[in-house]
Amino acid sequence: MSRTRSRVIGAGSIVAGAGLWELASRLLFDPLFLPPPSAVWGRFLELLADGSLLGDMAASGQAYGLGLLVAVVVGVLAGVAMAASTVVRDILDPWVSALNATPTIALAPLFILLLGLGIESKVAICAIVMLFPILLNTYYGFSTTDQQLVEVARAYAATRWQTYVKIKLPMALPSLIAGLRLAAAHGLVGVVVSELFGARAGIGLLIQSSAETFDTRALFVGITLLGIVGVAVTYALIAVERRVGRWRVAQQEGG
Amino acid sequence: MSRTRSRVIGAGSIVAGAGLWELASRLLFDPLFLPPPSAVWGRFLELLADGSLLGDMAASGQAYGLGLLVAVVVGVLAGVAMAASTVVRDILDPWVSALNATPTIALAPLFILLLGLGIESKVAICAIVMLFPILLNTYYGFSTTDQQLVEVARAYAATRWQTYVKIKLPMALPSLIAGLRLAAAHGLVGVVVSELFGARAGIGLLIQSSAETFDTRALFVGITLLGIVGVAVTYALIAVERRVGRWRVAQQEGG
Amino acid sequence: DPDDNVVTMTIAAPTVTDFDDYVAKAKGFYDARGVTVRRVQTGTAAQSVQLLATGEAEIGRGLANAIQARVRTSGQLDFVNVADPTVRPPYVMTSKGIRDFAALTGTSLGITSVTDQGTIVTMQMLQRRGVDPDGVQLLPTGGTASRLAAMNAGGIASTLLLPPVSFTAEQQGAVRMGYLPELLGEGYQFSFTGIVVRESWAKANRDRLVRYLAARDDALRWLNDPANAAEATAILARETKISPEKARQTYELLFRSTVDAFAPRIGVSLPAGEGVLSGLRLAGLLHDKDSRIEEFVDDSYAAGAREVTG
Amino acid sequence: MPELRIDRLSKTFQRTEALREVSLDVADGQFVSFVGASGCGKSTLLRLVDGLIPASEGSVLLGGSPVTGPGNDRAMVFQEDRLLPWRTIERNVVLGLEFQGQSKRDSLARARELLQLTGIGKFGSAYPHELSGGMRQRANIARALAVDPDVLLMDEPFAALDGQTRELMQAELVRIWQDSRKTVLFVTHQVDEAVYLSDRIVVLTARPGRVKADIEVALPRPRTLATKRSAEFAGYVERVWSLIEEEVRESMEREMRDA
Amino acid sequence: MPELRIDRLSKTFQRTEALREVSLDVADGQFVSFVGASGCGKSTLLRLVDGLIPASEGSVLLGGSPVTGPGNDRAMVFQEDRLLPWRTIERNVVLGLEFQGQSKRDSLARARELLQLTGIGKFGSAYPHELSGGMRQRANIARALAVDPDVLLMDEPFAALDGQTRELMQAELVRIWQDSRKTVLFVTHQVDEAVYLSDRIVVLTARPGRVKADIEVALPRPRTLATKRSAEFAGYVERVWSLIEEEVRESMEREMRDA
Ligand SMILES: Nc1ncnc2c1ncn2[C@@H]1O[C@H](COP(=O)(O)OP(=O)(O)OP(=O)(O)O)[C@@H](O)[C@H]1O
Ligand SMILES: Nc1ncnc2c1ncn2[C@@H]1O[C@H](COP(=O)(O)OP(=O)(O)OP(=O)(O)O)[C@@H](O)[C@H]1O
Ligand SMILES: [Mg+2]
Ligand SMILES: [Mg+2]
Repeated sequence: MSRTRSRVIGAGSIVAGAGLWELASRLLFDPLFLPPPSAVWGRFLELLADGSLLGDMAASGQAYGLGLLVAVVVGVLAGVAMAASTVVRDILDPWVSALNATPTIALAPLFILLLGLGIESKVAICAIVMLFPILLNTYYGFSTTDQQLVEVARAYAATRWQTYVKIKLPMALPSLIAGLRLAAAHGLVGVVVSELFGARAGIGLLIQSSAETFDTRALFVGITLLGIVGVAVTYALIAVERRVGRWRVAQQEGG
Repeated sequence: MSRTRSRVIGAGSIVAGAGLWELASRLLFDPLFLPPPSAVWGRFLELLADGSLLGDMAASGQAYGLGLLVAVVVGVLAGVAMAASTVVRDILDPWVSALNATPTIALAPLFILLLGLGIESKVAICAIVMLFPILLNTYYGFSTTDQQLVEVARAYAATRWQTYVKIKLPMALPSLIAGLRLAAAHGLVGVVVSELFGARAGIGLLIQSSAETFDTRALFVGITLLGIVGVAVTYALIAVERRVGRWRVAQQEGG
Repeated sequence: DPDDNVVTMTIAAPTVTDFDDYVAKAKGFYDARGVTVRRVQTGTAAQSVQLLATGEAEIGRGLANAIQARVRTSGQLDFVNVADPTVRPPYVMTSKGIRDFAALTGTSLGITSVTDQGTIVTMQMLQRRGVDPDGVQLLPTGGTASRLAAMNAGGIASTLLLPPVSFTAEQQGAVRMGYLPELLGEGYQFSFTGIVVRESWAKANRDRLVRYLAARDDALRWLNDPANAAEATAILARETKISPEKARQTYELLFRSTVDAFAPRIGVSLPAGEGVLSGLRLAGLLHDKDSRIEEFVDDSYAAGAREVTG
Repeated sequence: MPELRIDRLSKTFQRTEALREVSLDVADGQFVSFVGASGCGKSTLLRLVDGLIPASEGSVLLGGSPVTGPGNDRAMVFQEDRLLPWRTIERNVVLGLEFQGQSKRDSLARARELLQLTGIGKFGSAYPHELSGGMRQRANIARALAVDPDVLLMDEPFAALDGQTRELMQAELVRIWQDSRKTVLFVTHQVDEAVYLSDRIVVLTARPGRVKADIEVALPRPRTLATKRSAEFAGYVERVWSLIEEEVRESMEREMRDA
Repeated sequence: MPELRIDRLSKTFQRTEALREVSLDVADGQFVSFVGASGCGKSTLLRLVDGLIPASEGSVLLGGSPVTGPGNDRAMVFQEDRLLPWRTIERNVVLGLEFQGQSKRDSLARARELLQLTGIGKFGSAYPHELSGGMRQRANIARALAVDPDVLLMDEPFAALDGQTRELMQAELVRIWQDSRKTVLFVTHQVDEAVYLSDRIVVLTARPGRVKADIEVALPRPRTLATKRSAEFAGYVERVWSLIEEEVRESMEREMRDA
């Protein structure tokens, strides 16, 4: 009952918030700076109709996806290597720790300088901001694997590869997905910021060029889209996290 | 012994990495795009000498500090309110959850339009990217306080204020500091990105204008400084976290 | 080798700034001089010189950015200015609701970006008109078309616009506060579309560059000939996709009023370079006091071109 | 010190009637134990007296004036020690005084005194997790004594301790009580504990709790460990046990009938 | 099936000498238990036989050929069940076959067979955490049987179970062993368990482990719960116990002397 009540209040809050915003921007504020939701919706339909929005979404999505791919491949390989070998770990650790604490997004201008305004620089920026959460969580995941289960694999004459794929990977998976969740959020920032600087298409470009022309309705279209994508990605990965980590929780409760 | 070995390898890795980088950029790469560490150091001294670096650091530091202040004040108040009242929680929750998953850095162009290129827009951007980690961790911290200890306070006739300050705050503190750590990292991204777009001074501007004028040595000075600040802030807050959370760990171990 | 005839040059969004290039293309001057021109569009001058640095283009523009890059890289990026087709930036100062410069204080003025050379010129203009640049909020609102949109939306009170967009602005109710060359004062020059190349490339490809500049010299001479007014107007209208009426207005402004945007012949203008240098210093973008404009310009190629064209 | 009067006290939670018309007069300095089946309302009674929850009917009067909320004339000793883990023992003991706004110096002096009294004088600057369960419970008592209450409310304070520590703590509690001469309301499940400690034992009925029996424990003081082995002692234990058993049996029968 | 020969096997870890010159011939299908003080090297011996760790001296020969690493002619049943928590019971049982690259269909069929044999046929698609400790240990045994090893190595497999489940599992193990006729090396701390299950009990000395005694258990099979109450059974238990006790006493004396 109380849960239903919370949901009702939550839904009411969103509706009321949107209503208040609509009113405020019609009556109090300059709609130039705070356009009402209805105007944002109208602009959304326009941008959808002229096809530019889909183009922007495709461009951003492509850079994001490729960046994620690079980050996953490099991050997982490096993370596994760090977990597997203390020498590799000792060598990489100072760099990884330092770079993880650095706002690597600041490398964006350098990448644009090196790689130009095309998709390459966007992919590079997305990849670098997503890399460290994935790398570190892979490393944590694989270095805290249950040695007893690894010994089971050895006892049953598993090859190294089988041990990794059938024993270590499933154990590390929840940590990997947690890393992915962090990375997904970082990556959104990465793709937007890289496009803000200069791009031929993309949600970041939409936001930036809308800002330049004071088309704040389009700017809010971009930001709202980002929010929706952010929420969707976050909750999807939380769901995966729960699913994949279910046996962990069950294990803690059950035995 | 093994720990000493790790440290030696780690230190060696940094020295070797820097050495390799120096060699590579002297022999293999165009030092224009990848300047050697020695050149970066030289440029650092120059920028230090002409005073511009200190100015940039001051500008960024000021925006960062003020943004942090705003985020802490708003975030802690809202977090406490959400923990204290289910109605407030139900009302704020959908907004906070959604905005937390949104890359709010994308609001940077809007803030620059609204507030100009001065410190106001930087502070606003820093504040908004730091707000949600602080708010959510405050909320978590205060909503998981041990009710038994809160009852102790009531039994000893504590005022509401005393209960908050002497009982709930100490219990919530480790969570708050964890939030602060996240926020600190977000804030660095915020201040740099906001300056990349346009500013009168700041490390972000240094990076951006260096990139535009191909002064990659200065660009690396900026990025390295950010890295150092990032590492320092992260480790400082980890240390505080350990110190503040010590009794928790002790409690788990001891009883 | 047919590649010996190819040059890649950067162009901006279609505005009047590339007028002589349009003419060279339309009238076949490039072909006549044996050069094939490829074009890459870039948003800002900063991006234009960036393409030169990475070798994606050979001929770029933007002396302000070139100077900064050359100074900051201690000459490693050996940018050099080889010609100044447009010596007096044909900007129109426009505003919505503001009529005199004193009233600009406290309002916002749109610029392309903080480090853009348009910004440098804007600051010089404000200073010469007795307005403290720090008292005006400079907002980065993008290129010419973006700036007009921003002004129409109400986000900025004034901005510099290039024709023909400036005429559109006036149609939409904006006030013309003056032409930049006039506002800056008699005799003031500023290398606005300064042609920039890598010195090393230029030395290695002297002949090709000279022929390229010769074609542009042909174009400038043709453009400055009042007899070609009608045809030039038509070319402009076609290339920038504007109405014949606006093209006519633009031509009037550039060649019949006092603006004198285009140089009569191809060549390096030292005063235009000085304008850039002093602007950079005013904007705090160039710290060393010793640099002289001669370090950044080389008239020998344009001189060669003038010899060819006679 | 004032007399404590519990007057037709009833408490009903949403659906549960926990206590029904409990009346009781407790003389100043008396040690009263409450025993009864689990869930019969013993903790509820103590919480009502402490003012942590409001009564549904009836009232609690201390020195003639009604209790409306927690106050420093009463102090609760909880079953779990509930010490603040981030504070030293000393600073835990001063908690009540701190809430009253007393001066730091005086409070600390008083805390040290009480730590002496409760036998953990050396551990003032230790943290709770560094102490054994018995020591923590001493600190818990010291904290309650620190506010110098008229009535000490103790809700199964030794339940979490092992047998030996428990015996020790019982003896200590008697000593402390005799030193400080507080009125004590004590809840326990151990009947021998109740007999050993109390002047008087109140047996409550199964839920809703009412007073089933009110037994004067006429064992002479000081009581020693030998007292526990006396026939008289065994008699009291026997008697209280049979009352509780009777009650449990009856209530089970009642439930069978209702179901 | 081949005979198992343990030949002057010694194992020294960095500083610890765990086993010294243990020699033993185990006939095909024999059930041998190892008992001895904690830390005497029982687990080490099993791990050496399984090939999980290399010997320092001596060798293990199975059917004449030396053991150099883990192989599917031997299978270990660990004390903790060590099932993969993210796999169903069925998919846990096929693990060894999967590592061998056997076809999925055949493996599953075999797994179901073994789950029947071990008495948890209904729980193939359950997850480990949904099963009781005894059921998990059955799955653990099924997993070992699945690879059809010649030798089953069991390291205190029932230590984590409660008394009753343990008795049940002992009876089950005997049944399964009689069905499958594997050679079994069994480590336990419970002497009665060893006597009840084994053909032969090897008592090890305190560290470094050597063979102290090698006792044939001549109790007739099938053994029932009644066997456990026979005087003969008690005699074996007594005898093994006194050997262990003697060893513990001696080793303590030795240590006292050394210290
Ligand atoms: N806050 C509450 N809300 C609802 N019901 C409550 C509350 N507190 C106690 N109760 C109910 O009141 C009854 C009496 O509870 P109380 O804790 O006083 O019993 P008790 O005698 O202390 O039991 P025990 O010996 O187990 O500690 C129980 O049925 C309990 O569930
Ligand atoms: N990997 C290892 N590294 C170092 N020492 C080890 C290792 N494994 C076992 N030991 C040591 O070897 C000795 C024998 O160990 P083992 O585990 O075989 O004893 P156990 O008889 O199985 O004891 P328990 O009955 O307690 O299981 C012990 O002293 C142990 O500490
Ligand atoms: Mg109770
Ligand atoms: Mg063992």
